[in-house]
Order: sequence, then C-alpha cells, then structure tokens
Amino acid sequence: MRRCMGEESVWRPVNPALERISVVANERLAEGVGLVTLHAPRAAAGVLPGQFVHVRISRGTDFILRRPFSVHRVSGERIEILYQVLGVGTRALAEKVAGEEMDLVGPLGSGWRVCEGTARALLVAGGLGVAPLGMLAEELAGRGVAITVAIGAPREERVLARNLFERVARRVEIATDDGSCGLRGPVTGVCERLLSDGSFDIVYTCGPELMQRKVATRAAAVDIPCQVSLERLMACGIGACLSCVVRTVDGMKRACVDGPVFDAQQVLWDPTETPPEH
Amino acid sequence: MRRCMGEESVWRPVNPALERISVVANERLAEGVGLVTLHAPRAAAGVLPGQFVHVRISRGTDFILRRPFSVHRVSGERIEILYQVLGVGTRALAEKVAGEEMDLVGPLGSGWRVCEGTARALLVAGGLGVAPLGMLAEELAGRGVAITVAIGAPREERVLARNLFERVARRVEIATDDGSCGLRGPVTGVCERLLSDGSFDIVYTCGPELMQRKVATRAAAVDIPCQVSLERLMACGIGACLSCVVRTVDGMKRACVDGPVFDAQQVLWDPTETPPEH
Amino acid sequence: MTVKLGGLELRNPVLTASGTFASGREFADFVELERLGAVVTKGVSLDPWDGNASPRVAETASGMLNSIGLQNPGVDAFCENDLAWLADVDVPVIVNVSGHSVAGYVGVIERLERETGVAGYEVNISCPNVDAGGMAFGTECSAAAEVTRACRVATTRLLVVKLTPNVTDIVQIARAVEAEGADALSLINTVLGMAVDVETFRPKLSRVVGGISGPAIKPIALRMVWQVSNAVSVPVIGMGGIMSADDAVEFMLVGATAVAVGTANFIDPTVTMRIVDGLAEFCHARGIERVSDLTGAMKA
Amino acid sequence: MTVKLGGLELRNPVLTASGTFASGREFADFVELERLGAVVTKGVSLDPWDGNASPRVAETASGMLNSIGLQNPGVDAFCENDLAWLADVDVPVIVNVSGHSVAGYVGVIERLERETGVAGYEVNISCPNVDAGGMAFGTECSAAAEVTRACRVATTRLLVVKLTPNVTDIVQIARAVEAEGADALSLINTVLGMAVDVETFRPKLSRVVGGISGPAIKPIALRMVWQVSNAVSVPVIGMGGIMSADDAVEFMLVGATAVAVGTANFIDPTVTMRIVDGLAEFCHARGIERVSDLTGAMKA
Ligand SMILES: Cc1cc2nc3c(=O)[nH]c(=O)nc-3n(C[C@H](O)[C@H](O)[C@H](O)COP(=O)(O)OP(=O)(O)OC[C@H]3O[C@@H](n4cnc5c(N)ncnc54)[C@H](O)[C@@H]3O)c2cc1C
Ligand SMILES: Cc1cc2nc3c(=O)[nH]c(=O)nc-3n(C[C@H](O)[C@H](O)[C@H](O)COP(=O)(O)OP(=O)(O)OC[C@H]3O[C@@H](n4cnc5c(N)ncnc54)[C@H](O)[C@@H]3O)c2cc1C
Ligand SMILES: Cc1cc2nc3c(=O)[nH]c(=O)nc-3n(C[C@H](O)[C@H](O)[C@H](O)COP(=O)(O)O)c2cc1C
Ligand SMILES: Cc1cc2nc3c(=O)[nH]c(=O)nc-3n(C[C@H](O)[C@H](O)[C@H](O)COP(=O)(O)O)c2cc1C
Ligand code: FES
Ligand code: FES
Repeated sequence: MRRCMGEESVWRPVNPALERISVVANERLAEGVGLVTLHAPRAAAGVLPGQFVHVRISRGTDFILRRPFSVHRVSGERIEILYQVLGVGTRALAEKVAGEEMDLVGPLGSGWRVCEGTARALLVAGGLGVAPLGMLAEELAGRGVAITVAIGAPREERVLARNLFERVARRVEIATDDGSCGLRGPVTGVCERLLSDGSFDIVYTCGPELMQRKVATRAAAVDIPCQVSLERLMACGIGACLSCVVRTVDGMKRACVDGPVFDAQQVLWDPTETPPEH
Repeated sequence: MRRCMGEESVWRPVNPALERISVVANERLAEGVGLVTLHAPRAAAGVLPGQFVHVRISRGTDFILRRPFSVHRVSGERIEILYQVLGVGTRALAEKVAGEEMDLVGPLGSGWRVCEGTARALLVAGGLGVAPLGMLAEELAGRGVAITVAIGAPREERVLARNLFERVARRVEIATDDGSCGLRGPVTGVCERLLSDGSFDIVYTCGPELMQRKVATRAAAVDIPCQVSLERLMACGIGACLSCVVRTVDGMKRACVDGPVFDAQQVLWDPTETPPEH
Repeated sequence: MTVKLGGLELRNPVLTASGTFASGREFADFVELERLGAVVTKGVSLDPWDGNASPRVAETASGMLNSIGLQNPGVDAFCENDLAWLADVDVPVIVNVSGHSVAGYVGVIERLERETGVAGYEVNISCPNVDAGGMAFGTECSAAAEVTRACRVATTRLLVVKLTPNVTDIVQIARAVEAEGADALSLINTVLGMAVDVETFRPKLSRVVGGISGPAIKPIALRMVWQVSNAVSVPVIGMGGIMSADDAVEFMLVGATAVAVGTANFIDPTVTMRIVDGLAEFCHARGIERVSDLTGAMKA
Repeated sequence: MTVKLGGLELRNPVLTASGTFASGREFADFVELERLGAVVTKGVSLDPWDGNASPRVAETASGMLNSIGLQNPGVDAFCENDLAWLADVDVPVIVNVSGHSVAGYVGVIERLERETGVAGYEVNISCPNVDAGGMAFGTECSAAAEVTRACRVATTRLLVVKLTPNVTDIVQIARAVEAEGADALSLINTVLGMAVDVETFRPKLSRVVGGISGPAIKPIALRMVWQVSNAVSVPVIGMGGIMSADDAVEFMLVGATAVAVGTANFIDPTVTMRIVDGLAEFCHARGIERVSDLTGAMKA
C-alpha cells in the first residue's frame, strides 16, 4: 500500500451543532428517489465531503429517531440530499414541500480523507452510493485531481447524479443490471477493468456493503488505497449510543464519529455476508 | 315539565361511515380559536344539528385517537367546525392548510331533539358551546321557530358565531366576563332573566358543564324542558369502548351514542363538581 | 385463510380484542362481521358491574390508557341482548369472561353453557381487582391454574385463557394454564401505566393507574408471544398494538396462530376488514399458500 | 433548583440516563455539562465487554429497541479516558456499574474507590445476561438484595440501585434493595421487547429481544415511580421517555426527587438544557419556590 494511509487529510472538520433548516425544494428524480435542497447555512459552510447530517424529519413521536443522510452537494447556504424512499422516515421526507421546517445535527462523521499529492482518483458508486461522492468529486476537481467515476445502477432511470460527475470527471463509466445504460452487469466489473487499465492514487467507494467490499478487494489486489463509506443504523449520530459499530482491526469503531468513511483495510467485514468471489 | 320529553324528534339520523375529507379553508377567529371548513359530502348531506364527527387529525402514531367535534354549520358539501386549541390534537388541526386530507367517522351521536309544535326556543351558549348550536339555530329558523340566543364569553373577541345567530335569531343577548361586550357577568344570569321574562317551549344549552347544569336548574325552576350537550373524553365515538359514560337516572349512558345531547333531567350531574347556587 | 384454534376452525386469523368491539353491533356500519375470524365480546361478569369513575381514558405516546373497569350489564342481560343479536350473524362468538372470584368465572360459563351460539370462552385473568389476596389471578401461577382448572371443568367448548403482561415471567404462567387444559392462550392484556396532568397536578385517570394499549406496547406483546409460543404447544392468539396487516404478520411470524385487533378499532372502525384483506394480499404477493404458514416462520 | 440525593446535593434534578450520554464528552458541543444535576456514565464493567452483534437498535412506535449489550472498554480504560476527561468538568459524576456476578460489581466499585471525581455509583441490576441462574439480578428480591449488600460494603459514596421494570412487583424489589442500604433508587431501565422485519422474516435485532426506551414506556415508568416512591423512603430517580420539562414534572409529581433523560438525547442532543431551563420556568410561572416542592405533589 502506498500513499495516503494514516496521513492527515487536507480537510479539517468543524464542530457539529443543532441547526434549524427549511426545505427550499424537493424534487422527485426517479421512482422512489428524490433530491431535497435545504437551507442550512451553518452546515453548508462547514461540511466536508463524505460527512453527513442527522435530520429530524418528524416532530411527532410516530417515529422518533433522526435519519442520517450524506451531503450530496453544497451551493451557497444550501445543502442537497439525495435520498431513496425506504421506510417511514424517507417517505415523510419525500412529502416535505418548500417552506417546511426541520432541524439537523451536523456536520457529522469523518468524511473522505484526501492527502497532499493525490493526483488521480477513482470513485466507484453503487446505487445511492453516489450521494456522498458528489461533493467529493466537485472538491477534488477543484483541487485539480483527475477523476474517474464508475456508477452502477439497476437501470438507466436510476443512474443518479450523472450530470454532476460528467461536469467534473475526466471519465464516467456506467454499468446497469439490465444493460439499459452503459455496460450490462455489476459496477465492480467496470471497477476491476479500470483498476487494471489505469493507475490511481486512491479509490473512493460507496454503495451496498458487499459491493464496497468487492471494490476494496480489487483495490487491494493492485495495491491501491481504498476508502469505503459504511452505513449503519444510527440512533445518536454523535458517538454516544454504540448502535453503529463497525468491527475493525483496531477494535470496535463507531460509524458515526470514527466513520462513516474507513480505510478499507481497517474493516473486518461482516462474516455473515457472503464474501466476494475473487 | 310540558312538551317534547320522550317524544320523537322531527329529525332522523343517517348511519355513520368512514369518510375521506379535505380541508377547504382554515381560519383563525381569535387567539386559540379557529374555524375549519371541510369538504365532507356524505357527512354534510346527513348530519343533524347537535351531532358530531370524529376526526383523525394525525395519521402518525404520535397521538392516535380521533377527536370529536360538533358540526357547527353545513353548506353544500362542506361542514364547518369551530374549534378551540387545547392540546396536541387541536394544535395540529389549527396547522392544517387547504388541500390537506384527513378522515372522519360520522355523523355520530344523537343530536338535539326538536318536537312537532316547538314555536319558541332559547339557546344558551358558553364559550365554545356555540359550536353545536349554530346548525341548530339555522335549522330551527328554517322551521319557523322563534329563537332567542344568549352567548357567554370571557371577552368580546371570544364571542363566537355572533353573525350567524344575529342572522337567524329574533334576539341575541351577550354576556362577557369583563363586560367588553354585552352585559358583564356570566351568561347564566342572562339566561335566568330571559326565562323569567319570556316564555319558551324548550331550552337548548351547551358550554362548560357547570354552566349547563345551572341553565338546566333555571329551566327546571320555570318548568321548561331543557336539553344539554355533554363533553366527555371519547376513544371510539361509536359506543364500543365505554370511555364516555354519563350517569343518568336510567343508568350509565354513553355520550357518543346515547348523547352528546341529553334531556337535562335525565342527567345525574357529577357529584365532584360544586353544585350551582340556587 | 383458515386457522385452527383447538377444535374450532376459523375463516381467517383476525379476531377482535375484548372490550374494544363491544359485541360487534356498534361496528355493523363499518365491518362485515361475517368476514371476521371470530368476534371476541367485551368482558361479561355474573352480576352487572358499574365500572370506574371518569375520566376512564387518557392518551399516551402511540397508545392510550384505560380504566373502564369492566363495566357490563351482567351475563343475563348479555344473553338477552348481545347473544340474541349475534345469533343472526354467521361468525364464531368467543365470550370474554370476567370474575372477582373463581366461582364468578365459573358462574358466567355455566350460565352461557345453556346458550347456543357461543363457540368458546376467553377467560380474562388479568383484571386488576379480584379477591385473590388483592393480586390479579394472572400474576400468580397457582391462581391462574386454579381458575383454568375450574373453567375447564365447566365446559367442553373452546377455552382460551388471557394473560397479563405485568409479570416477571409470562412463560411460567402460560405453562401453568396450559397444564390445566386451556385450549389456547391470548396475550397480551394491557400494560399497567399512568399519566399526570401537569396543569392540574391530577392523575389523568380517576383511578390513577390503568392499562396501556395500542402501538406503544407492540414490542412487548411480540416478545411475550414469541416467548410463550416457543414454550407451549397450544395455539396463541397474539394482540397488542396491531394497526395493520403488517403488524398482524409480525405477530404470526413470532408464533401467533391468530391475532386480535383492539385499540385500532377506535382509530379506524373498518380496520379489521383492512387487515383481513391485507393478510390475504401479503400471502398472495409472496406465494404463501396458507396464512397459517406464517405462524412461527420468523428466521431467528 | 437544588435537590438532595442521599448525601449529595445536586444543582438541579436533571441527570443523564446511563448509556445514552457516554461520559458526556460526545455532548460537549451541545450541552454545558456544568449545568446538569449530574452525569450518569455509561455502564462500566471490570473487564472490557464487546457488546452484541449488529443490528443493535430498531425503531418502534414512539420508542426504540436496543441490545447494545453494555459494550465498554472496562473500568481501567474508563478511569484513564472518561474519568480523566471528566476531572476538568465541574459536575457530579455517577458511574453506572455493570457485572456478570456480585464480584464483578464489587470489583468495579473497588477499582473506582481509588479515584477521586466519582460522586457515586448507579448499580445496574437489570442487564439481561448475568450468572445468577440466567435471571437478571433485578428480577429477584434475594439477588437484588445480595448485590446491594456487597456494593454497600464496598463504598460509603452515594449508592444508587437501578431497577428493571420487567417484574410482577417492583415494590418488593425496591424494598429489598432499600433494606440493604441503597441511598437511592433509579427506575426504570428498558422494557423487554422485540420487533420483526416482515420483508425478511428476521428479527430487527440480532439478539432478537432488546430493551424498549423512549416516550412509549413513559406511562409504565410513571406508574412504577409512583408505586415505589410511595413504598420507600429513599429518593427515587425517575426515567423512561422524558422528552421535555413537562415530562420531567410528571415524574416529580408522582414522587421522583430527580429525573434522568435517556433516549431524548439522541433526538435532540441539547434536550437536557431545554429541560433544566423548562423546569425553572415551570416553577417560576406557578410561583413554586423550590423545584423539590414538585416531588410527590400529585393530587390523588
Ligand atoms: C452515514 C449515513 C449516510 C447516509 N446517507 C444517505 C443518503 O445520502 N441518501 C439516502 O437515501 N440514504 C442514506 N443513508 C441511509 C438512510 O439513513 C436510511 O435509508 C434511512 O434512515 C431510512 O429511514 P426510513 O425511516 O425511511 O427507513 P426505516 O423504516 O427506518 O427502515 C427501512 C429499511 O431501511 C434500513 N435502514 C434504516 N436506516 C438505515 C441506515 N441508517 N443505514 C442503512 N439502512 C438503514 C432498515 O434496516 C430497513 O430495512 C445513510 C445512512 C448513513 C448511516
Ligand atoms: C361530542 C363532542 C363535541 C365536541 N365539539 C367540539 C367543538 O365543536 N369544538 C371544539 O373546539 N371542541 C369540541 N369538543 C372538544 C374537543 O373534542 C376537545 O377539545 C379535543 O378533543 C381536544 O383535543 P386536543 O388533542 O387538542 O387536547 P388534549 O391534548 O387531548 O387535551 C387537552 C385538554 O382538553 C381536554 N379534552 C380532551 N378531549 C376532550 C373531550 N373530548 N371533551 C372534553 N375535554 C377534552 C383534556 O382533558 C385536556 O385537559 C367536543 C367534544 C365532544 C365530546
Ligand atoms: C377500552 C378497552 C377495554 C378493554 N376491555 C377488556 C375486557 O373487557 N376484557 C379483556 O380481556 N381485555 C380488555 N381489553 C384489553 C384488550 O382486549 C387487548 O388485550 C389490549 O387492549 C391490547 O390490544 P390493543 O393494543 O390492540 O388494544 C380492553 C382494552 C381497551 C383499550
Ligand atoms: C442505547 C441505550 C443504552 C443504554 N445503556 C444502559 C447502561 O449501560 N446502563 C443502564 O443502567 N441503563 C442503560 N440504558 C437504559 C437507560 O439508562 C434508561 O434507563 C432507559 O433508556 C429509559 O429511559 P429513556 O426512555 O429516557 O431512554 C440504555 C438505554 C439505551 C437506549
Ligand atoms: S449512532 Fe450512536 S454511537 Fe454512532
Ligand atoms: S367513546 Fe367509546 S363508547 Fe363513547
């Protein structure tokens, strides 16, 4: 393994706070997928790529916990969240209209680490995994890093944030399960080819855990550092409840404060998941 | 006691149903008091004066029970509800905007009984007690009954539905606690004077229970039948849960199906309340 | 959609929870009673009971408290009014039985044995005020066993015993009741709770404490149905906070043979019909042939 | 706003509930720790515990389930990291103590007796897996008494014992614990529950059952605080679903001397400050001079 392990990231996080926010716009992108733009000046000013915000969607007691969402993009005093409707919380989020108020706790978590000298980065996203990679791509491009992006999705309609990536990346490759856009097949295949073709300083990946694990395995095989972003059920989001633990070579870590971004080699993948074929 | 006891009312109720409704308008009338207009064609077509609807204000589980509200007025396919903000449910109701959907169970309850031959009626309302009397006044006026109305309120701002009553009643008397409108003092004083001055076939009253009890006592003293409308905490609203019981000379009755309107003499008033001075 | 409770075959596993559905008449405008698995009636005692003073209900987060106190007109009036009305409805009737003493329970059953149109009994051994040393019958194995034994002698009809969740170990009680010949177990009854009005400093219920029902108690109910159905071989009727077909499925997955819907009837009087339809759809969408295949199908 | 817990005078009655506030450090961005009545730390055991497999939490109606399993780095690491950090904060620290055995509890206390900066202990006798015959210490009077006795011998500092609600009669346990010299009682710990995912047929917690916390359990907690505070003479720390100052008032009215805020910290990390301020306002608006006048002030 070469660069950027254990080294300091070029970015420094700010302290989190409780912030009142309001909905600026809430747009349906595809069946069950939306993009909500929030007026959240404090978070917008301080959030780093890969960090998340913990949003209180409902003020009632019908569901009481906050919901964690990566910040997909920042523009001015606004943050954008790309979300998938899964259950009661995201359904309620999808129903929010402009003007409605909520609050968030954030910015939270470690975010992606970028080291001095990074010149070529590969971003691999599966499904909603594009969410935390959007801001990363923009920030990396701003620093002059050459970016290649591989996006996987079930079908064309679900290829998200394509415009954003095409704007800032040198190359965008797409894979869909049904072949309706780009290559047919899993994005891990594309990733493998890119890794063997090109040379990268770092791989950043987010998506289903099994996919991330496969990407990490491929990166390790060609000796390139890889950062993954892990999702866990989170109650507090600030390190207090221990609901979000991740087994690592350094012991139990909390996804909300020690992650969600981890160096792939640190992670002891869940033994109950099927291991990736090599 | 003379007329209209035990006799059949001129009105016949329809069966209740679960009905989807939507908010047409929601207007603030005074501090903590509002009037919401609902599109509820089935209830509007069938509801009788004094009946109520059981509204599911929230679909979440933050508060789960329906809230009972008298139908204040009907116009076309719409019903109007006059409400006072007291707790979580009425606060949520006050926040509803045009277009929002809810559902109701209704029309429910017995409603005011009006007998053939009723010519002169006295309506006595305390505070929000005007709510179930609005529709009654309009319907009685439509039948050519001469109506006198006495309204009590804490202060002028809280004298509700005055226009409605002035439109249909022969005479409207007002009493406020602070004298900012009409007479200073309780509406029961006005009621007593009206009962001794004029002659009525029936007294209909709604308001705080102690006030209704006093009105009933005054009516009994001059031997005029009196109907009261009692409020109870209601879970089901349809007679199944026994949460809304009222002690009567005929045993335990359910306010939701046997009432909310009762002949005053039937009611065994709550012994823990201070009895009215005579 | 059929399920078996002891010797009784039910059209489907959706029952009404006692005390939340009266005897069905009040729901006739909202529910096709014939489409229910069974109607479980409100609690009936030998003599009329007045119930408790008002207020008898209070709302809590995702639930409600009640202290109705088993108000009922007594078993004779019940036969005259409720059973007579139900005679014209093609649905199994399970009568919920209350008592202040063992003799009280047995007396109700003996009176009802003279009536047709009763498919079985649900013996409520979780009323808070009975004469067994101030303790409810349902919180002590020996008392629970005694009531069950006496009721079992009194009838060959379906005998369901309804358990209280307010115990350290519901499995012990369940086993004791099963050993005395109960054909099925119902659980859970309400959870003891209270609430206070911070404006008036008064308890929200006139009797101070009452029983919590509704979605708030669902996780407790599921846990107990799971524990009990793993420990006994008689069928379990699961209840506590069921609001939807998904909730009913949850109860069946942890081991319930049938479910009962309580507080939800107050919120949506048509809810039992939605659950009957929803269960069928749930199974259909997943290729599950018999709804009874859901019972105990949780992958632990 | 001061209240007394045994020999300890607290600035105000608002504490943090163990396991929901870590040792306070994670809340430093949101809370002025010095404005709390006390910090009650997460549970600490003699040796490091790994806790349970994921998923460890699930949401339920007005509440949540957790099966964290008392993951902690052991008492030595706790002293080095947490206590050292807390040494600079002017707030009483009550350490929540876990154990698999009586010796385990005592061992933690003995180790902590060597440290300054510990105002007292909250002994958690309601962890579901201990070696007392598979039963939690908190569900049997004799076991509860035994742990209390041993801990009492080990310290003269404030000794609080934390009770479980999963019992038939919490008053018995409370009395047994009081008799062995506990200075105060904390209640309630979480209520045992479970939840199932109807899509996957799997339990939502990897350990199947877990503890329910949050507003859903408030009526249960209030009832138990009321029962216990009427039966013992030591002060009671009330908890279970407190989300607001009004909720805290409710607990004090039924008899709590102090309150602890748990799950609400996850929903609003600043909630304890809102409650401290809200309690003061509540009393001020009603001309109540001392917040302690609220304790037991319910008009029954
Ligand atoms: C750090 C972090 C960042 C995230 N960023 C995004 C994002 O940018 N966009 C997005 O759409 N989603 C994101 N998620 C996932 C998102 O938080 C969950 O989808 C959401 O909380 C589900 O809430 P719900 O009420 O709709 O679903 P629920 O009804 O709570 O659950 C529905 C299903 O989703 C699963 N689920 C619930 N919460 C999570 C969770 N935190 N992580 C994984 N699975 C979960 C449940 O196990 C269940 O199977 C992120 C999660 C984490 C931890
Ligand atoms: C048949 C009937 C007709 C009614 N008509 C009207 C109406 O037209 N307009 C109107 O504003 N209100 C009416 N009410 C009262 C109304 O239902 C309650 O004010 C409302 O349910 C309170 O809900 P909440 O969530 O705001 O208050 P909660 O938070 O539930 O309670 C706040 C306070 O109000 C009291 N309260 C709650 N429900 C009732 C109730 N059903 N009856 C009396 N007190 C209650 C509580 O005890 C508490 O003190 C009627 C009640 C009944 C029974
Ligand atoms: C208002 C009310 C009255 C009840 N009456 C009885 C009763 O008479 N007999 C009985 O066994 N259970 C009674 N119960 C308990 C219910 O049958 C059921 O066990 C409990 O409410 C849990 O189910 P739920 O959450 O679906 O309501 C009553 C419950 C409520 C809410
Ligand atoms: C995530 C979590 C972890 C907990 N850990 C502990 C613990 O370590 N020791 C303990 O005594 N109680 C623990 N509890 C119980 C709480 O301290 C409290 O008694 C309970 O959650 C009820 O309060 P609440 O509803 O305000 O959360 C924990 C609760 C939660 C939700
Ligand atoms: S979500 Fe609470 S520790 Fe991570
Ligand atoms: S509200 Fe249920 S019987 Fe009246």
